[in-house]
Amino acid sequence: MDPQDLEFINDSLDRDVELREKIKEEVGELDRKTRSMVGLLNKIHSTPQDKIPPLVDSVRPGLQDLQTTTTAIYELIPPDQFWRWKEMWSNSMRNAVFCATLMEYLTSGTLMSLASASAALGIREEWKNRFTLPAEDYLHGLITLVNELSRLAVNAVTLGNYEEPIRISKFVKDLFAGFSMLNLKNDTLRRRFDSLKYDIKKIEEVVYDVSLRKLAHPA
Amino acid sequence: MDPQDLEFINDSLDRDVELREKIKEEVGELDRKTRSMVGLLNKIHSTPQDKIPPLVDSVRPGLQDLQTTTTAIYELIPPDQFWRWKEMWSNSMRNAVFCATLMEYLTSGTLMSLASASAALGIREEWKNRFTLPAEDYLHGLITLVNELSRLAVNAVTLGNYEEPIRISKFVKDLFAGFSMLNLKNDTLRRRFDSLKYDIKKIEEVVYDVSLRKLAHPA
Amino acid sequence: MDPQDLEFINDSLDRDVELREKIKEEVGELDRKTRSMVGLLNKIHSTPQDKIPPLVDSVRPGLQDLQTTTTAIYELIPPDQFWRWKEMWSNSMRNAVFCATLMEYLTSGTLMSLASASAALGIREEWKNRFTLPAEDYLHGLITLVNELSRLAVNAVTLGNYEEPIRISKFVKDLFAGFSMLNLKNDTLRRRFDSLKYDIKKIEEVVYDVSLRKLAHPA
Amino acid sequence: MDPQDLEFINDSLDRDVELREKIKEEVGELDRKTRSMVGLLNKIHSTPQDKIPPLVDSVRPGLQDLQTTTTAIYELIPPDQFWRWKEMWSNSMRNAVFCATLMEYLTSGTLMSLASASAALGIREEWKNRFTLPAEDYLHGLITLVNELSRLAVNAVTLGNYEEPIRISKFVKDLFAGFSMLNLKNDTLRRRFDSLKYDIKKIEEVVYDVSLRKLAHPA
Amino acid sequence: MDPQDLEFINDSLDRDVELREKIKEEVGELDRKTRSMVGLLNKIHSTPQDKIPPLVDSVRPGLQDLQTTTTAIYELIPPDQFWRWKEMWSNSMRNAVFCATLMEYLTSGTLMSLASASAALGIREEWKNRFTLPAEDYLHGLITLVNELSRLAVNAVTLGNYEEPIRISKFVKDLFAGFSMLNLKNDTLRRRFDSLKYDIKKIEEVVYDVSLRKLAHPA
Amino acid sequence: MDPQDLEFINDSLDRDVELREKIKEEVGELDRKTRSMVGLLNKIHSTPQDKIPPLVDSVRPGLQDLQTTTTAIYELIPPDQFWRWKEMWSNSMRNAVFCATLMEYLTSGTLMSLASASAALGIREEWKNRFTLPAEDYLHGLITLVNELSRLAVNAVTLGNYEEPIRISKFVKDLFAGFSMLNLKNDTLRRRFDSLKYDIKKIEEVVYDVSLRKLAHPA
Amino acid sequence: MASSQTHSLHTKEAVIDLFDHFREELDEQNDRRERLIKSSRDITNLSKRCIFLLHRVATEDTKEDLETRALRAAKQGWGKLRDIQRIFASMKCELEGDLYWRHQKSVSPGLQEYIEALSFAHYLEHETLISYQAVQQTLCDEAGTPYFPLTISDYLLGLSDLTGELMRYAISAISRKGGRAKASDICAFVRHCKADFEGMCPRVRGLSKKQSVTNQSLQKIEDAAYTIAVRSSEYDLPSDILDDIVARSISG
Amino acid sequence: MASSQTHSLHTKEAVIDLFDHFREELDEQNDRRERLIKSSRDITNLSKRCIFLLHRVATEDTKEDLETRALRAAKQGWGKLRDIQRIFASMKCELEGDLYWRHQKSVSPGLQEYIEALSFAHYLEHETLISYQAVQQTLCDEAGTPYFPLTISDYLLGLSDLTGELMRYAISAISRKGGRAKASDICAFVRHCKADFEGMCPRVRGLSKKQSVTNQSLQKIEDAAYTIAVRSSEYDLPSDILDDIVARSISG
Ligand SMILES: [Mn+2]
Ligand SMILES: [Mn+2]
Repeated sequence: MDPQDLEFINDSLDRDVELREKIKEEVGELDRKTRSMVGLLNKIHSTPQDKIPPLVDSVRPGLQDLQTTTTAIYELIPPDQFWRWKEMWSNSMRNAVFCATLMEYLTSGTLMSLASASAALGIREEWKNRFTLPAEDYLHGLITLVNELSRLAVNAVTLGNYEEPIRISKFVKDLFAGFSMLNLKNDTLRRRFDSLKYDIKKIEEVVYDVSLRKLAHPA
Repeated sequence: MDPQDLEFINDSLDRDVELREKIKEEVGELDRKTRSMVGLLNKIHSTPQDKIPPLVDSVRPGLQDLQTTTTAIYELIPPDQFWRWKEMWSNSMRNAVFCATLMEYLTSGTLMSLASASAALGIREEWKNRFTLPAEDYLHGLITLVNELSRLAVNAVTLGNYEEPIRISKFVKDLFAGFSMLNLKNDTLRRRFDSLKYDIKKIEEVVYDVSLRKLAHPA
Repeated sequence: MDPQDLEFINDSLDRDVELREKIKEEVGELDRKTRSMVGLLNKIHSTPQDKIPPLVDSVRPGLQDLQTTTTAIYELIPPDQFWRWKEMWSNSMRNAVFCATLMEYLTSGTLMSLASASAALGIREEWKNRFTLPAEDYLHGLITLVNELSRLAVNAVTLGNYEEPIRISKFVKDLFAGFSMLNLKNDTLRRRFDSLKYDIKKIEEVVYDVSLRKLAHPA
Repeated sequence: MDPQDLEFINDSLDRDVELREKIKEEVGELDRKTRSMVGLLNKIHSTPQDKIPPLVDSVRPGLQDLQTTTTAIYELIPPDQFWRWKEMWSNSMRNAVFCATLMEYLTSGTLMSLASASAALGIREEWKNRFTLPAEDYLHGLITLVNELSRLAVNAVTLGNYEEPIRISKFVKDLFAGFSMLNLKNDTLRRRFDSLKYDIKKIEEVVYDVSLRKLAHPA
Repeated sequence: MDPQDLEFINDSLDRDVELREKIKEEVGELDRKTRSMVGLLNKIHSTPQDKIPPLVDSVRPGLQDLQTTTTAIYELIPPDQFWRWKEMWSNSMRNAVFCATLMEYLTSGTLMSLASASAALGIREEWKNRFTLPAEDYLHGLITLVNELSRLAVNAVTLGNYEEPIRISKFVKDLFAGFSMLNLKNDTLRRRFDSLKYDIKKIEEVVYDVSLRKLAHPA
Repeated sequence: MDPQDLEFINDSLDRDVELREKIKEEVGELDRKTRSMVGLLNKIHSTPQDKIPPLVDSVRPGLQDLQTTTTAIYELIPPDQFWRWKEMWSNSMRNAVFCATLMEYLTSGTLMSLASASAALGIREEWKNRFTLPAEDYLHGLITLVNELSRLAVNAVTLGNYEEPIRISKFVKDLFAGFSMLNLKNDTLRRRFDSLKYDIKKIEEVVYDVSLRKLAHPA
Repeated sequence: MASSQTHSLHTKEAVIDLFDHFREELDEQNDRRERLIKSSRDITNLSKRCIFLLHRVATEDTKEDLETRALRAAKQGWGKLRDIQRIFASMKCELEGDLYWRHQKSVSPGLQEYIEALSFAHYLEHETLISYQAVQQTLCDEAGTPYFPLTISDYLLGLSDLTGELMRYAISAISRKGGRAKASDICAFVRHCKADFEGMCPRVRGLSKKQSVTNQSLQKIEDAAYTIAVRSSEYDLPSDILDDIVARSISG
Repeated sequence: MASSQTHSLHTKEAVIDLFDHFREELDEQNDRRERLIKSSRDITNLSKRCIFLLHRVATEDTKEDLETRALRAAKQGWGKLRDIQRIFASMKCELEGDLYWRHQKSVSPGLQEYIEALSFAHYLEHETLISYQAVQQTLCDEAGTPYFPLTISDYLLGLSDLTGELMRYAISAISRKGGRAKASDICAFVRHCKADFEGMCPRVRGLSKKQSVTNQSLQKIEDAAYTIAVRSSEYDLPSDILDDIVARSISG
């Protein structure tokens, strides 16, 4: 083999290995941070309605803190290689989207848009090609959100909050209607989306239980 | 879901689906072309030495013709999305590298460098970020080359050409020594590289048979 | 291989590939159309009883429109080759059957027969061997119908319609008796039939809740 | 081969074979004993609350009897070879941990610590290096415990005990919160831990059913 | 979960993760070193007999250098945990044994014993329980040696050295007879040992070729 | 289950387990004995022709000694259950057949029939249904014999015995004609029969070498 | 031939003779195996249909109570099962002596499916687990000679599949009158089966995989029993009276 | 019935009627499928035996040359193949019209094995690849009407297996007189097959897996041809004469 060629190839293989190691480390960090936020947010299932705002507030610093790590990853990725490495952090980013959108729902009862979610995770417009939030990952995060809300509907009732399931039902139905208009491929995303109907059914059953017993009155 | 957001997401999903379809078509074309070259080159195993040059010449137009397809793919790929789509054509490109390097070996007895291979396949320096030949695919092509040369060593002897195995042995050993210096990960490439030792053993046995019977004399 | 034979075979294979492409396109169309009907019909869960007829009426044109696509597929399929290609559209047709039979139930409260369903989807008697509705797909559609009705039983009560669950209960029990007549293999249909028992159980629970609360006043 | 070396190697291979046979026998014994305890404890699902203490008491001798077998294994293991052989009994020990911790829960409603579980299985502090209970196996046992408790929540209600699910819910949530703080690798343990959320969801739904109907009141 | 217990478990899990990382690094080092020795020794197949001694001498420093890494690993391993971690470096150690025993064969024509091999790799008697060379790994190394010698028999003849195959034949037959007396389990080692007969057959065929043509005379 | 039934079943299962253990022990014995014979017979490859008879004689006691073990197994097997357990010793019996037929070939140059082989292994006609030698195992033994003879043809020449390959060639060709009579399933026997063709080819090559060099002087 | 079998073979013809004999034997065994596989497939199919028949009749929507329907189902099932027994009878001569164990793997799949159907019919009639002896008796000729020895393993693996069918039966029956009591009987019955089989797992290959299916079935029955318990807990009336109220409110 | 089929169903009886009809249809299809699978198994077995017969006769150790033996093998093979064709004939009525495509998966395995045997016999007789039309013709009644349409896929997958049998034939024949020329013919033939099939791989499911087996077979033949070339390279005599010398030295 031509020595120059060999050196060039060897350098490029070495650089990739090293880069992978570095990204791995940052992704580990990202993972730790999102896991910890998920852990805190898990408390919504046993928190009375009036204690929810302080709970969300306690998670906010964690969300802001993500920016350090997303920035670190952005700085590692060579221009134009976003798609080469993104599989490494997709999962963590989906969990981060879940956290951000759940916090938004708990605060304002509304759906956080893709652009706002990107911003909330500290991703800047001008980073694209090196670090961005693809629509696919945003949608995965939303599906996790619905999974969690169906659980919340159940637990809210246990805590005596009979209005929450009705609010959740409305929110989730709107979201589902939006999703239904997307042209999804036959992949994980479609399969997860198809499974949403079980969450919706569960929420409907809670609303049924509550309204049958006249505990709350769906509009 | 916010209608604007929905439209944006839907557009981006649709564009991806469409792009995938178009790339798929061109990759089909690429596949057909490389398969046909491989088919023609397969004749080396039953072609006497003096008919090899015209055989290689007959394949050359096919090689040049690849450029139309690589250009077509290049034009389809959005800037910076090379790594997103490259899996779709990796296999075909590896076969193309195999053809180009085999033709070079048959013509000059030398190893075609990564840069020359890129050029031979019609890939331009300035395309990078949209279409390039990564070292990994070049190396895969070379391993296929060694697989084929071990078979050629055997068939050359059957055709009465006792010098070829010795030439092949030297070429392959140099190549193997080069490969050995690379820092390969524990992936397909390493596994394929490790399997090269069977090819080398086979070639050595052919050289042994030939030299034991004084049919040819390794330098 | 004799060159003439080779050409013959290559031509046949090309024709099959081309046919598959064309069918795929039409099936994509069929899929889009049924998905959109399913989306509209999904509104029954939040629609008060008296608004159901106009809702069903709004879906009817979509159902009639299916005929264009089923005709297009019929025209593509060579005589006697229905079973060769049907896997490609089974799923869409099952959804279409679901829509048609749900609309019938909502309108007349009765079960649409296989023959009526075929007719509703624009399939003609004289097409058989090229395009028909096999019992298996009709049965799959019916199971989807029961899945949906068990959800409707719940939501109807939420909307204050206490008669619907009782009507659904009778309808579904008859259907279950029919399904019990079949000897099924260990396939999807069997698994879905098993799941149907849970839908019936759910409907029974709603009927139980409603009757014990004396909310329903049977004639 | 040097005869002395040969003899040394042969002896060491033979000793390993023999040792493996002996351990296997004791592990068979351990397996039989834990299976029989699991079998008895399985009756909790059909035993009314007031009959639980005698049931647990009837299992206690079995638990104490384990000590004979753990001692036998301890005596077989050469100093420092604990990690060489432990795979052979991991499974049985995890089941034993499950039994011990379930019995503790049924008796005192509390979580048995790693140290207490070791003691309950007859393992002595001074055995370490030859026989100990690694944290990993203790955690596996706890996950099995949660799986079982989610089933118990359901069956307790069937038996008319509406308070049990609430007790279980609290116990499991504490346990889950503890687990969440551990830094688990991506292995079987993490996968089993991740699946706990289904058990928790199930328990929450039971608590929901019970509290919706005012059958019991979560604190 | 009891906080103290939790802390204890967490510490132990963390320590394991950290230790694994450190060992991994040293094993990477070990791997690089043995690979490089294997690469150098690979030249025996094209080296004339009289140039073998200097070739072996050039590898010797590499062998001595292993000691730094084996010592580093030894120092990492907690007392009594040898068997817990040894899978991580078994492969590298087998390759190292192969190098050492091949060098011994090339130098003295004799088989290096297990004790000498341990010593050659820098392993000290007093390390046992933390780092040792188990018989199994030594035997794996010997099998790799035979694989290599069958290749050497072929290549020696190509290089005009007709006596080498006869020497190899004798050496390998003695080794095989020794192996035959071991009581191997039905595992990888037995499978690899069973495959030795192909190497022996190959060597016998080379000896046959050479003696048929009166190029050398087996004793 | 009725307690009496339960006891009956548990007893039968225990008896089977116990029987299996006992058979396993005897099969271990059988295995040791045949391995040792195979080890001794392995020396034919380096034994001059005139020393073959004493070598064979030295193995004969081992062969006779097999009878103790075959009798022991026979006595363990319940009537008609031969096929239930035979997998446990098939391998050993095939090796035993190989030894017996090789000894017969070395002594008389002829093929030992199935009946004679059975007798030689101490199997009695009246044992059938409890212990017999099925055709399949006899055939496997013969294929191992051919594998060994092709090796012997090579080594005999090395030892200066130029007649042996010709004798082997005739013997093996007859055997091949016999095997060709069989209709085999796609099983191990088929695969091994395919491999037998390569042994024959190898033997033919030796015969070719020997006759063309006029080393053999046929009567 | 005789001589070629008991001595060493000196001529090519003798070798050919010997192998000719092997060919006949191998071909015969292979043909027999094929016949047995075909019969086993037939038995599997008929057994599956028998199981559907049992479900069909036992859950029919008639005015009778569950017991009456179960007995009628069992009675009809026995007819089908006798057809299957006739196939086993026809296989007798292919499975005599040591032939049974030689071909056991070809017979097992059908046999286990038959045991599943048989034990389901037996349960519907007697509400007990059919005994090993009773199963073997259905596989005997008039003189009581078994067509072939029933293995404990086939018996247990066949029974293990029964729990899945019982789960289906319980779920279908549960919303009928008397179905709750039935579901709770089945729940206890399956719980016992699971407990009985547990200790046999290490000694019967394939049983522990089936146990996990049994476990799933059991949980499905438990969940169903739970739903009913929760549902009726809100009312202070006995379940019979509740059932009547519901029946009246629907039947209108 | 007719009315229940074309209108909505207002009564339980009408629903039951409809499903009764479905049951008949499903049972009928299932029974047919079982019959076809059994026939397919029979065909597979007979085809395998036919292939063994072809090998046996073609490599018999007689004084004749390879061609004579190959022709005799083919002739005997045709007899066996006609037996198989009779089974196909008997399946005709089960595969009429759209039934063929409905049950294609049950028929394919036997059909491909038959094509393997048929093409082997054809090769022995003609040394060419049997054409698609010729295969279809063997599956027609006397009037030339096909029993069912032969798919290109079954044709190619059957042929692809032929290369393995040719490899076995070449290896067995190679040490006979004239065997080297035969091996070299087969080598060229298989090389052509491989090249012809290559371009079809992306369009025929399962073909590329079989191509890799073909590739292995081809390398085995190449290796055998190589050994012979190397072996005779040491002598300056034409191979016929070398063969004679060897024959004389052995035959003694
Ligand atoms: Mn079943
Ligand atoms: Mn074949």
